[in-house]
Amino acid sequence: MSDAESPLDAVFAVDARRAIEAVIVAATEPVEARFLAELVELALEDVERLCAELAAEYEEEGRGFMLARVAGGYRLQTHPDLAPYVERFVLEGQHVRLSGPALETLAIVAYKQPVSRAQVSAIRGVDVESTLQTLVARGYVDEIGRDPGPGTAVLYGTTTAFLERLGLDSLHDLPPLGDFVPDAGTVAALERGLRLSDDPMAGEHTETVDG
Amino acid sequence: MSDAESPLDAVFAVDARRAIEAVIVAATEPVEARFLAELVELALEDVERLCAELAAEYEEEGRGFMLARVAGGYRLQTHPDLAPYVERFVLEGQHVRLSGPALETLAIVAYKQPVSRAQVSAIRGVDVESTLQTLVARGYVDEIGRDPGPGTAVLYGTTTAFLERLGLDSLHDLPPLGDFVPDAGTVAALERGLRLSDDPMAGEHTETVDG
Amino acid sequence: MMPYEVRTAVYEGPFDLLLHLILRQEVDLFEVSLSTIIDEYLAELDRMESLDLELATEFLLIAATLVELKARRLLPIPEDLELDEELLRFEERDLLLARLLDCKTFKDAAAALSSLMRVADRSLPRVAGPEEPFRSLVPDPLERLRLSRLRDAARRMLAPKPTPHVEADHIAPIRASVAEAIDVVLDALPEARAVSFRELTRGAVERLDIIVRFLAVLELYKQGVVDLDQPTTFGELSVRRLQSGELLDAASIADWDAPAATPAPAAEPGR
Repeated sequence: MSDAESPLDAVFAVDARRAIEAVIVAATEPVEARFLAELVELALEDVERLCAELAAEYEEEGRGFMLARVAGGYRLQTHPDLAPYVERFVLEGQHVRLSGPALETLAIVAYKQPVSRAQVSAIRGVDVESTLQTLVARGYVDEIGRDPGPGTAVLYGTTTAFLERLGLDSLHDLPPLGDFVPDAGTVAALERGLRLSDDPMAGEHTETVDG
Repeated sequence: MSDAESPLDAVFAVDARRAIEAVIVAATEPVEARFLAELVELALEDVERLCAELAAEYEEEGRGFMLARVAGGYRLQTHPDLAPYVERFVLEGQHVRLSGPALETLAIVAYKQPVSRAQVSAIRGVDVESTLQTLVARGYVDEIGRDPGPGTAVLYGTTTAFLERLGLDSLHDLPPLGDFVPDAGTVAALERGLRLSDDPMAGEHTETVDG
Repeated sequence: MMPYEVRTAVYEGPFDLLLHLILRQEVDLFEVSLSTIIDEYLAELDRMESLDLELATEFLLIAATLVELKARRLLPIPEDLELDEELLRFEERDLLLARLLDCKTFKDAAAALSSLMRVADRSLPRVAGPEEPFRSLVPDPLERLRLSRLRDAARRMLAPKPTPHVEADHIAPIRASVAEAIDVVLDALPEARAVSFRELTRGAVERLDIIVRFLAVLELYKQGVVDLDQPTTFGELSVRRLQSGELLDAASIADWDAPAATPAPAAEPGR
């Protein structure tokens, strides 16, 4: 029995190793061994052994990255030897402009707060969930309340950090939008016109903003 | 002299390879070869060779990740084989499928850029304003200039995000539009469909269209 | 967006494929009832909770093309066409052909883009970014953000959007009236002798006039004022007067010239 199982096990192990590598490359947070075990359908200790093997391989091959065990999970990170390169890259090489979608979403939240995700999505014309999450993660935007209406949607607004980084004392210091900006009623009608077919609550949210 | 340099070169190369690996692990978007070259103080072609070597190594070793050349830069990404394992890491909204009209509009912009909304509308046969806005909101299309002629229409083109979404290095990697132009047989069938073929001149016209 | 599906006696499936099949002559346009398709579509529009503009415009475009194709095939080809007119026919045909070819080219290109996306979807890029302590070194994009850029983005997003509308440039405006054509036809029809349709349209310069006169003849036939005879397909159509035509149903004629009743979609675009 065990003879027959060995080659199969080996095949599984190769696949599992590759799957673990892929998942760790894709993950933005340390991945728990338990989660990996579930994913590749192996015992916890097998996964831990595979991860230890991978970490040793990277070190032996002199890779510029390493598999580190942090905060109860595994993550891929840069090798400490190369800190000077990474530091320079981070300071100079990364684009520091907000992406178009992020800027637009931030602008809507800044000028229309408190505002629900559905309302921002309606104005942008696409679902803004991941963009909003990025802005929350950056600390520019936060949940500032709940819609009192049905559905009690989370309402978002900008943070103190947002004001500080822009060098503003308060939201009143945001540059005025100008005359053409439609009143709340028009915006609401516009949002209704923009079809929120995936969000049956959209109509209600809109009305809450009117009131 | 050259004897003395060789081992040093080798050391540099090892360091450069490791530095490239570290930077690519730390990056959140494709890293341009030009920037890598500056960072590791090597010529562009050396960096490109090193990256090609790394990519080949990962493939040979059967790693779960790969070094891909996308949108004019290098990025670490999961191996397509392992899609079933990494699917649950896909951020919501990231892989939203585009509607048929949106895809067709995107194709027209991709192949005809820089192109005005009116030109895209003329090809699609319907007004593409809302479709274009959706593509702009998704970040695949952007205003890239103004028509110098009268009216100074906004001209649209595809973005880096478009290339990243398609996994292409540059627009040159798009399949040539000529591949999709209907062949003579289809043209003839269409003409028959338009039923002027019993006209004596129909034959000549077929040739005109082909030519 | 779900493609709109049609059901007819000879074809069942996505509407845009119908056009494709007709052009490839796998479905005979004569066998397809356009009015049935359009009636069903209008009913479908009523059922829809909100008007899907993209769907509506796609439908209009294809429906207009089908009507154009069917009209072309129904019209007899005159033998004594002026050269100018014949060239014009080719020019129009080539324009339509070019439009269809463009449509097909970019439909196929879109399919290729879509499959590239599907392939790319199988790989996930690394987006985790640098770990601590490098993470805190990443410059904050807000610190370099000019307030005017934020304001401009808000202006762009919050400015009133132009009212969406359906482009109908490709549909010829109706410049001729069936009611007037009925008068012309009745004037031209003697009491007893049958007259060919060709004769009835002798004075007509534009094709639209011919079409409208054809519709007028159909209306007169419906009301029992004339009788029609066409021994062979595309053969000579003869029109014979049965009665004076003084008791015409005016409402039925007015239907032809009234602006098409627009379906009332639930979602009125905001103004």
